[in-house]
Amino acid sequence: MEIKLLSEHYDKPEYRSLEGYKKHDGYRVLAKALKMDPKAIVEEVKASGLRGRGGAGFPTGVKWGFLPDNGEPRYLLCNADEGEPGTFKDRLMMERAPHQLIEGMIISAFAIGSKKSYIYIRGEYDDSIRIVREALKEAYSAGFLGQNILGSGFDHDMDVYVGAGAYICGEETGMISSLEGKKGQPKLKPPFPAVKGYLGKPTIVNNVETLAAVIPVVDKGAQAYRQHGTEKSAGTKLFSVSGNVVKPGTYEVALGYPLMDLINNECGGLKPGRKLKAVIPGGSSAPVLTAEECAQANMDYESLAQLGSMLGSGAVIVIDDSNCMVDLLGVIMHFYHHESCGQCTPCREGTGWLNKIVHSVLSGQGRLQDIDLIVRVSEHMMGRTICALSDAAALPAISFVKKFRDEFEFYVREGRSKVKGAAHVEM
Amino acid sequence: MADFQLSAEGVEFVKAELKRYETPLSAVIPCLYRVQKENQGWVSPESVSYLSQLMDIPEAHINEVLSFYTMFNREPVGRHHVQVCCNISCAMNGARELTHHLCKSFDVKEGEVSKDGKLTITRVECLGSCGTAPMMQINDRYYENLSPDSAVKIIKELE
Amino acid sequence: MLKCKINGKEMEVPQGTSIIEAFKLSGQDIAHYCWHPGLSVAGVCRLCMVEIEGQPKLQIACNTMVQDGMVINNNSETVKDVVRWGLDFHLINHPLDCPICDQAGECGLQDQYMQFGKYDPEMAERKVKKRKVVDLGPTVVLDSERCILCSRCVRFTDEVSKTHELGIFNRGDRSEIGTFKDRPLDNKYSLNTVDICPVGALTSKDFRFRQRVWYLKTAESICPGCSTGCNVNVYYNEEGLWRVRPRHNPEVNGHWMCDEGRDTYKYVNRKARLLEAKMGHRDNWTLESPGAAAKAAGQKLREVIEAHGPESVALVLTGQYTTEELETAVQKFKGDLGSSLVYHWVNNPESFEDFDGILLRGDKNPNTKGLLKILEQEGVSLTWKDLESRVQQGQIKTVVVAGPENQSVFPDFVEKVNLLAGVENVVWLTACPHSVLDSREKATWQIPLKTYIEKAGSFINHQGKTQSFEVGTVIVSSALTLAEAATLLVGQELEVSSGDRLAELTRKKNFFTETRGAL
Amino acid sequence: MSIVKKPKAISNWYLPGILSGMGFTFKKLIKNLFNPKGMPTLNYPEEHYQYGPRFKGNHVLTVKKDGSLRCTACMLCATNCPADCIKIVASEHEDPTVEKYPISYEIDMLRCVFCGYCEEACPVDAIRMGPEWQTPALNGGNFTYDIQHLAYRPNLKGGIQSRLDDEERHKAGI
Repeated sequence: MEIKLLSEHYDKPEYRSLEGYKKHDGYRVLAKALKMDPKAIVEEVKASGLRGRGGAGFPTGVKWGFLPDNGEPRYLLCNADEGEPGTFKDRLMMERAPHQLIEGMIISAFAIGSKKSYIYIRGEYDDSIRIVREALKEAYSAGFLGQNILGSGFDHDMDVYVGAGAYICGEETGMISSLEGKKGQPKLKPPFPAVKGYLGKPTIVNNVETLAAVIPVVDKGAQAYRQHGTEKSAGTKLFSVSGNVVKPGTYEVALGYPLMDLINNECGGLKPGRKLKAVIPGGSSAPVLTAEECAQANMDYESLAQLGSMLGSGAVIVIDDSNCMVDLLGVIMHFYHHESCGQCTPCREGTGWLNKIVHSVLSGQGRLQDIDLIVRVSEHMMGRTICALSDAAALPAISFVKKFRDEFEFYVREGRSKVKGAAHVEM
Repeated sequence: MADFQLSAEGVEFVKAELKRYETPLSAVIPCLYRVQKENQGWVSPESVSYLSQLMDIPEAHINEVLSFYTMFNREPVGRHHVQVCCNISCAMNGARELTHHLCKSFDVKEGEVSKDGKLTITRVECLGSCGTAPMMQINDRYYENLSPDSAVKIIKELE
Repeated sequence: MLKCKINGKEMEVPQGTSIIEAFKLSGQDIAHYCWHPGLSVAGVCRLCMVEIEGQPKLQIACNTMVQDGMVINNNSETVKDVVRWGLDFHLINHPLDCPICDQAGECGLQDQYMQFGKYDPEMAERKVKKRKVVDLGPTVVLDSERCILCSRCVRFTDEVSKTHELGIFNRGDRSEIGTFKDRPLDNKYSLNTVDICPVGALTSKDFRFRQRVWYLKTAESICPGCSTGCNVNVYYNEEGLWRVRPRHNPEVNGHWMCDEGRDTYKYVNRKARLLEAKMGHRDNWTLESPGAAAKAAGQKLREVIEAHGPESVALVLTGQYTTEELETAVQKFKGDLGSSLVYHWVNNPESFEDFDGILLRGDKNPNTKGLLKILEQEGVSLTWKDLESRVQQGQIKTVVVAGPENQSVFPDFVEKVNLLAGVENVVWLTACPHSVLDSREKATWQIPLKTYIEKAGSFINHQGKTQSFEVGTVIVSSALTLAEAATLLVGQELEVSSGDRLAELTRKKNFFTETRGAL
Repeated sequence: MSIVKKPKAISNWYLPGILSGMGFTFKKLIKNLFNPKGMPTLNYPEEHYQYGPRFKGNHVLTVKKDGSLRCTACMLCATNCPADCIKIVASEHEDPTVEKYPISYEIDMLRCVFCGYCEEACPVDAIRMGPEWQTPALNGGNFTYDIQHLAYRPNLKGGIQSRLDDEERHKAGI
């Protein structure tokens, strides 16, 4: 069952404008928050157990707590560079409720004491950019941004920065590099961005959904927020469901919601006559789950981790039995090869290598040892690089090969897919 | 090709962007967008030299940024740049077949400009519209829930 | 000081030392490409992985600082496996054309693969094709396929030369370094990028394909190009010198040297040298061995002194000789000939104080400070004007000139020779011939001297730092040092040296056999 | 090093040895007179012995399909040569895929010891030792073989093709 903490009014077109947003209690929480002690907000967020909704699931309050107390200017960056294949929730949020994001950001900025924030939106989202920019203008003219917001003495400026098409800019340090006008290559950690980020200043990077979720946390308090979800995965989350379901789309459910319920109830199940084959539960970088595993899966961080996968950005890709897994791995590997920034050698060369191996299998040139080689190369790419893109490429590769080995072996032996009618289309 | 120059407003825009962010380097991406807009959809090497002089940023740096991001075209494109998402959700819903169909229907090779200069069809990675697959982006606009016929129809209706 | 344990070896390192530096200090091997002590940390080759006790993940040594009590190792099987695969990732798109590659023999990939490699390549796919033989500028050629994208060269142009010509374009395994089309790699330090390139991606146009590095021996020396006095390694074989590369000295030149200094080997080779002494004048030269010519010139000197007194003989010195040579020359001249007319030839006084902020200085003599010191010590304070007026008045009958080795940095060379046109006898001691000398109308002795690589001694650089060097190799064996020439000129005999030491020095071990794999 | 045997009394008596030797010689003489085909010797120079294909005789520089020299001037042969008889001068090739080639390749045949190390060292099958072994020349003849002789001497009939072809290697993406 959907629980709409964030997406309650998303279906109302007027929610997009400042007036419509205010009509539905918009900016009420901001006024409340500005009267609070910033530290209390941070504590509240910590207590709420809100975790980053962008992919890594790091506790937001803890991240905020890493900021050093050295009087340096701080920056808040909103990560709206939604590039994970299968994810489209941030676009929806920005297009339907830009003011919700802005409000969440002002509260967060107030909590961490930042005077300047950027919303980094991926360049392809032309509509979102336009709508958010429009909303920013409205917010400025209404006094929610700028000097002395709502008479609280808190100053804050917000700007939109438009990306230009690089998946890696969704990684927080990659985004910071990109915002600094460089190639979006992730930076070495340590130092972490909370200590030295944008231009060497302390910087907090949060996902759109995380920042929006700060509103209900501050509004109703941590305990109320914790009522939803599980012990360790509190609150609700927007899941983008795509693939072979009858009603793909974005659904907000409490964390811990069973995966099969999400597919069968909210999304209307699979197309008639089709059987579930696999689900990628957290965007293309999450390891795939087989149909049996899906039955046990709950959509929260722990349950999926137990099954060897991850919640990621909450992008559920449902795969039915008409798809060839070798072909899909080819698509995924092509993506990571295309998006590797080229900085670290294992990732730069490894993604290319994996892509070549999978495509040589797909073109009928594969050898049986290539199947093991995929696993071995992937294993040696994991945890060896600056950012997690290398892992993101390796994890699906390993899981696809291990869980659907028969399909790979069939492809190598016969030079064609085991699934009838699922011909590989040359990329 | 003649030397590239931005329009007067374009130069103003660049100057404003240079002051807008904490570091002038941040202006590189917005300025490249501007150049692309004023240069028929692509960024030529001449315009990089021009921009480098205008912004006082080394050419190599601008070229690094230019070549890193996929939304900047380093080759001329048609008036309508059709980008079909071929990532996983779209691929499962027939985006690759759609691309082939489009290329065949308009007699243009992938990534190349059609003879009349109207079209360039390319495959791209996830555009964040997986729930409405297959989809394509023509210049800035998204077209979703396509079928081969509707896609052809949409492109045919374009100027 | 911080205590740490590296591969079981206890050691102390200063605060702020990275693990890789600690490894270097302890003298243990660690694979790496992108880290260079003179540049910022990039952390992209992912080879310098180490295991730190108490940390679950392997860390890269270049970006991790040593903390007190750290226990570090890189010889466990896990680390070795990671390094093996890391090297394999480097090699999968690297062309296996070592026979053609000019870096072979001093290549980081070859050396480290031999030491740490997997020896079991599994890559069966096509390699990525990139541009080959790309002209990056007047000095450097790029082969993109060989590049392992360690970004050292890019960091060099960004951080050291600050010229920003290089960049890494594209992304993923399509990345390649390059210059933008109308901004070639053209700066005064461009060849340092070739030195720091761990593979054969960047090669020097000047050295490319001319020698195989394993044929070359190396000798330590001091660059005679300017008063900075960069520490260098000179690479030579029996044919002569082939290249000059910087040697690390934190006090003088750090890791770098300029392109101008690298060219100084050219006038040392036989082709550019004066091989035999020339006596006579225009269109009438007799060739003679240097020693005999010096003796003959000495005879003439003494005749002139007998006839016109010691003040008819003058000595002109340049700051291109070692302090020891200059001292002997001045002492012999003053003491044995009795003339106090010693002059300092300053080549380009107006730009003497120039400095480009990195290494290059306007004073193009390696030992101006040394010469000044000797002149002061011997109480000589004559100006060039004094020489000019004496020459014009005809008081000076004979001039002995210790001419410049590196004539190209003496823009007033011809002017100075012409100034002495009226002098009856000129004894010109020089390493290289010059057409102006050959066209002198009056009696001239051109006596070949040895160059900096062929003699031992010391230079005093602009900081006042005395830097000694030994004989590297001998190219024109019959040529004299300035000290020997001065001894012969005043009519004394040379001490005969056994020559053993020389032979020993020239038989020095090959550089590569000692420092293979050291990046 | 030679073994010295102490002379015994019987070995001082040499006549039986001579006789048995003469006997052997005459036996062979008679046999060869009546059966000349059984003779193991050849009438050199009218007759030539055919050596096996693996005989290491005179050097050959192989060529590529287009007839240009296969050698990349890596100098491994020269490095490996114990007699120090190979002299190579390398130069930049105008074709970037070839990149490096020898503008001069000389073998001093009078110094060569035919050890075959050059062939073994060659990474690209550019130098082979062929079956030719006669290298006579008149007084003052040239025994320093250059590229023209090593690769294109008339009896090679246009050159021997190398097994390794760069172009194919490039096409295969190795």
